[in-house]
Amino acid sequence: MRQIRISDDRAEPAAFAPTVVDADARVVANDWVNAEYKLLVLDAGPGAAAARAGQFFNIECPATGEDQPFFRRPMSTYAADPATGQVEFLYKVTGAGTRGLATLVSGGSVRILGPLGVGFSLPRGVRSIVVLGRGVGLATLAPLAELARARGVAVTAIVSARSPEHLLSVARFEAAGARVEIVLDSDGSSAPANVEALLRRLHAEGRADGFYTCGSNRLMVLMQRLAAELGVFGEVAMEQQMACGLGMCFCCVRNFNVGGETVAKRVCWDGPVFPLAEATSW
Amino acid sequence: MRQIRISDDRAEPAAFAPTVVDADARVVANDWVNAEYKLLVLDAGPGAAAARAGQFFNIECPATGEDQPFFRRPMSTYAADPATGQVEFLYKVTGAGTRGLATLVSGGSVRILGPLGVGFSLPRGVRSIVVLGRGVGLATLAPLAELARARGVAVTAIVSARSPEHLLSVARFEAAGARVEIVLDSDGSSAPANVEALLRRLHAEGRADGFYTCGSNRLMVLMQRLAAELGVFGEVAMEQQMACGLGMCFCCVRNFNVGGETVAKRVCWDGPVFPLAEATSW
Amino acid sequence: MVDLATDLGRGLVLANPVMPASGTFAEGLAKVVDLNAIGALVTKTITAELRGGNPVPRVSEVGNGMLNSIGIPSKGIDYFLAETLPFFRQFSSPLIVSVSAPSVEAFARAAERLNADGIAGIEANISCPNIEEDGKAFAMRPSTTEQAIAAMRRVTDLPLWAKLTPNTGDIAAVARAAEAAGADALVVANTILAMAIDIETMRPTLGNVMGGLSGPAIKPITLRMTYQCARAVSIPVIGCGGISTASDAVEYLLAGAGAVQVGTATFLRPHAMTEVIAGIAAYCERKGIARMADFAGALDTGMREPDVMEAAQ
Amino acid sequence: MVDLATDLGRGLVLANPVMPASGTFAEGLAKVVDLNAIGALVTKTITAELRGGNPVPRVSEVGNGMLNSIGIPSKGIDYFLAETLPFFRQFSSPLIVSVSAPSVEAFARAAERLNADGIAGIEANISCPNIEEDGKAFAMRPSTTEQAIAAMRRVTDLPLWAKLTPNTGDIAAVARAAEAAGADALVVANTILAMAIDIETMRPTLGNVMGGLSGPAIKPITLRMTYQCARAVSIPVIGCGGISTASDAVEYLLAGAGAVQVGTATFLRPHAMTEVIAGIAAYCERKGIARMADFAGALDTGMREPDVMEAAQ
Ligand SMILES: Cc1cc2nc3c(=O)[nH]c(=O)nc-3n(C[C@H](O)[C@H](O)[C@H](O)COP(=O)(O)OP(=O)(O)OC[C@H]3O[C@@H](n4cnc5c(N)ncnc54)[C@H](O)[C@@H]3O)c2cc1C
Ligand SMILES: Cc1cc2nc3c(=O)[nH]c(=O)nc-3n(C[C@H](O)[C@H](O)[C@H](O)COP(=O)(O)OP(=O)(O)OC[C@H]3O[C@@H](n4cnc5c(N)ncnc54)[C@H](O)[C@@H]3O)c2cc1C
Ligand SMILES: Cc1cc2nc3c(=O)[nH]c(=O)nc-3n(C[C@H](O)[C@H](O)[C@H](O)COP(=O)(O)O)c2cc1C
Ligand SMILES: Cc1cc2nc3c(=O)[nH]c(=O)nc-3n(C[C@H](O)[C@H](O)[C@H](O)COP(=O)(O)O)c2cc1C
Ligand code: FES
Ligand code: FES
Repeated sequence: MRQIRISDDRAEPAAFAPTVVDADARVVANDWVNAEYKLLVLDAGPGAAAARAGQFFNIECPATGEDQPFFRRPMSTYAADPATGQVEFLYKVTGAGTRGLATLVSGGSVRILGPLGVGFSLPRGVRSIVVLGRGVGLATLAPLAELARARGVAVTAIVSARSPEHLLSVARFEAAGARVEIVLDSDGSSAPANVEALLRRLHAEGRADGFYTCGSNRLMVLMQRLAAELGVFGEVAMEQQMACGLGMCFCCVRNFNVGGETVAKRVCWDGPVFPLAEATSW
Repeated sequence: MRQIRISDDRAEPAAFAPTVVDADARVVANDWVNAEYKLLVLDAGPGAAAARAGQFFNIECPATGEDQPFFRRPMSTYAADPATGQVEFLYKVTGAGTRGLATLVSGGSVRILGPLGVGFSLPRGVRSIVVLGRGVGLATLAPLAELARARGVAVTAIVSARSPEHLLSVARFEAAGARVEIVLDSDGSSAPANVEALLRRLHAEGRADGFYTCGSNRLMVLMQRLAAELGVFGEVAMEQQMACGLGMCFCCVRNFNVGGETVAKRVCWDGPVFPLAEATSW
Repeated sequence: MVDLATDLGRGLVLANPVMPASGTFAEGLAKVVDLNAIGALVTKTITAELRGGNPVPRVSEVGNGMLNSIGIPSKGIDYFLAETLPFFRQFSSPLIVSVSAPSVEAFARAAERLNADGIAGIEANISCPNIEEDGKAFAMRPSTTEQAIAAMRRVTDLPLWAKLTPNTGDIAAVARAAEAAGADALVVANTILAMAIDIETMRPTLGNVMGGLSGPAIKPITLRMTYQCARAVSIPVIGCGGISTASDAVEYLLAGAGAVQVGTATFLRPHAMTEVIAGIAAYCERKGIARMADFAGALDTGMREPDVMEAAQ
Repeated sequence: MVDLATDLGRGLVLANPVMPASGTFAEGLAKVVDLNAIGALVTKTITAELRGGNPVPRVSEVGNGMLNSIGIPSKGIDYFLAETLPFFRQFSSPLIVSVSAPSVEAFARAAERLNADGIAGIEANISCPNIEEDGKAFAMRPSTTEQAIAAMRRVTDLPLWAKLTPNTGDIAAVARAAEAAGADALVVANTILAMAIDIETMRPTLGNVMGGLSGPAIKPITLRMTYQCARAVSIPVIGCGGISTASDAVEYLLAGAGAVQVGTATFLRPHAMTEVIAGIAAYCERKGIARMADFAGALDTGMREPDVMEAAQ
């Protein structure tokens, strides 16, 4: 019979040091930023605040009389400051989970798990990037602008929205030193042809050797085509319904095109940031 | 084939008039009366406030973060005033349901169903009664004192408690014109022998031609024995776990001794008030 | 105006598809709810003979549901015909009598006695033990289901429903057996055998140790069974299990049910049935569903045949 | 100090009775929780061959539980031995490999290949379809259970556990068959086949239409099955289904389980297993339970034999 090890046998139990934090965070603020979005600021401690751009947290959303969200909800790190230990999330109040989140009040607490997943990369040769996003996707891209600034990389942020009232994160990008280009549905400037022209111009001006996007399939497809054509490095942050956020349940798979082959990858574990070239339309 | 009636066939649909109210009641107050008991005052409307002494309501207890009471909880009518439409409940905060009830705040609302069940009777020949209760049982007996007063029947209330701090409803009985006798565990006066002596004395003085009890098996057994020996009319209000409160689920049965035969009866439907002679020890 | 009338076979057309589940309804509800507004009335299961019930505690709360081990206390068919039936004849809604028996023979004898005025149909509660088959419930196996239903079919022209148990490995096979034996409709399903333990007292929470789980907790399971049965047979299926809201009921109608039964929810909210009726009507208005038959085929399973095998690891 | 060590047969003694349920645990948890503190580690089910999984959405929320139709995506045994096994060998907790196969023969071949260093036991996920028997899951019937387990038993000396499905009418009979075939322990149980429908889109919430229900909603059902199996066999039963807290775990231990598996709860609270371990220890202290064996016979069923027949009306 084989030798069977039991837990007590181990010689010297090295102290366990988690690299992902599972803890109650204190709510510093949870205020509306416009009619649909709220900004949640948490006192989460240095481990959580070490989150890098593109990483996310899996958040336990409070149950209310009406809503009993069973799963946690993944939320991109909108900001994380290791100095203060604060982590921020920008979220759109949509369904059971986010309605629950919206009930948090400052001084209260919320259970978070993170940082999770693989964030954005800024390869050495990339000197100026374009981030292109819409809605909640901007929450994911905003920290990338700051990361780029810290590395001396120039940023153009193309911020897309339905109309001026729906604009998000413009001040945030500006504060990070990004040049902001606003495109709107209301004046037609967000039309694919227009965004394509804008991207081509930026590339021609030498202001686009990295493409980053999140939040819109249409914009992802556009950027993917241009990146391939122009030979630009690119990444996309993907979403998929999640349960564990830790690569355990295999519910969050998407198909990716890896060298011509279709490969299913877990968005929470292999991503949420993927090479732009590998993404398939959703 | 038989003729089958469907709902649309009926000739003249008489307007439906419920005799049991299923409604949201407004919370007027929900305050602690001592360290363990709270008094819930509801604005419940005239239908509910028509509740008679010994009847009860089935109350939806709010879910909280910790407690998810699934069933409603039956609560005796502690007071009901058709003039104001107010109904009151006196409850001991014990488990999931009553902890939930305890979170109600004035101005809020709570779903109630009632009045339910068969209340106390005061047969014509009964001119002076003794009510004997302890703890939550006193909530059930208090309205009987007022009913008796309204009918010109004299009342002696024997109020039993662990110690003076645990006394409940004394003022209420006094206000209803009852003579109050206090018996306590702390000074030994609540001992069965002592209570028996007291009951015998009251009977000898002609102040006990009706015995009523609720809330203690020991006191019920004592009163039952004396009632049989002395030929005194008696009733007892029983408790049993309930789900529907309407005689539908058959979960609340107890065995009764009906003329020497053991008969299972539903406490919510056949009671909660039963002839004292029929009760069996619980 | 949405037409909620539903045809449950053998001439029985209900004004709307909502009725109580057996054992969760009795005379008392008439004090609270207008019973004429309910699609049909279904009695607590009765037996030919007098029966007591189980020891208390007979119910307990579990997360999002309840356990019960009421058993089938019954005052017998004579009492039912003399006392209970006249009460329900006051109401215009058709009365369905749930009946149970310990043998095939006894099921037939009981059904025969229910050929009485004011009884619109029979629901055979075959989730009860068959004393001739080692106490296994009839509805656990296709063969015993077929025997019980066929024996009743021979003696009654009334609409005859078979109420199936979820405590079986292949409910579609049982459903087909009931159909083959002449059932006019199926009720899917009864409670799921379950238990809970009070860790402080170290005792089961029910006096009978085990009991039936009902309420919202079982809905995904009984909904799945309703879907499987509706695909397996061509007689109407009446969905039952965890229905508390109109949304729950609509899930069942989309899964293929021709009507639904509301059980446990009535204990918590006595108006659950009338609220469900109103809510189904509102849903139909909103979705442009003009009549109950429009629910058939409305479910979009995405072209895929479900892969049942893979489904439950 | 409470001694939580539990003997699961064939020399496998765990330091404590808590482990993950297959498919709810993977390498990622090592970033959050000290895996050396867990009684045993159980892998996601692997198959000999490469397999994809089911279409998305693969999970959905239901009241007090979840549905999943992940399927069994697997990179195959070769990949497992080369990549996954070395990762888990870092930890002192015994590693149990969950394995599945489409035929009796294939089960045996797979078990043979798992005679590898660092593998402390095999959990046979026999809730999967048997292609030789019309796609019915092995664990739905005693006969096919017996065949699969016996074939594996012939080729391995490792502790061999049979993981049963709740989607069967008589789980005690299946349990006895697994014991007779040589299983060292039983895991009771897998997920319950279920479904949910989004009434707005009129589509099932899962891409695969049906899926397995897990989480608190199923606890009363799988606890009952654990109780039935523990009474039916004399090998250890490992309880599984809806365990989120130490109190849930203690219910299973009182029902006769020798150990428990925590599944869905780990998705919601990654520290669920370590919290359950601490909570069981605290309960034992409080109740004067000195060792795991003291749980045997602690359940007080009140002298009564449970009346299963009456139970689930
Ligand atoms: C990596 C990642 C990062 C995210 N970051 C943000 C963010 O910064 N801000 C934000 O507002 N939202 C973000 N989302 C989406 C977020 O997780 C919620 O799913 C979404 O806010 C709606 O949840 P709900 O509970 O309100 O809706 P519900 O309708 O209750 O959701 C039902 C189920 O569908 C899932 N779901 C619904 N929408 C999405 C979606 N777009 N992506 C994935 N699953 C979904 C939910 O998680 C839940 O399981 C992110 C998702 C992922 C995967
Ligand atoms: C007719 C009737 C009248 C009642 N009147 C009052 C009253 O005026 N004031 C008051 O405080 N309590 C009263 N009770 C008891 C009350 O219904 C609650 O059961 C009790 O307060 C404890 O409930 P809980 O939810 O806090 O406890 P939990 O521990 O959560 O109760 C668990 C389950 O056990 C049942 N249960 C627990 N204790 C009792 C009990 N003594 N009788 C019946 N079921 C019980 C609960 O209803 C529930 O189903 C009455 C009971 C009955 C049957
Ligand atoms: C207290 C109680 C008693 C029941 N009695 C019966 C019965 O006598 N006959 C029967 O066929 N089903 C009986 N049932 C089962 C219900 O009819 C129904 O099938 C089950 O509860 C599932 O529906 P629900 O979740 O809506 O309650 C009973 C259920 C409960 C909760
Ligand atoms: C997402 C998910 C994936 C699962 N995958 C498997 C699996 O691969 N093999 C297996 O035997 N059981 C699998 N199961 C079933 C669990 O191991 C467990 O039996 C079930 O979830 C009940 O336990 P719980 O309520 O604690 O989750 C899976 C369950 C879930 C939720
Ligand atoms: S969310 Fe569980 S594997 Fe990605
Ligand atoms: S509580 Fe349902 S019958 Fe009494």
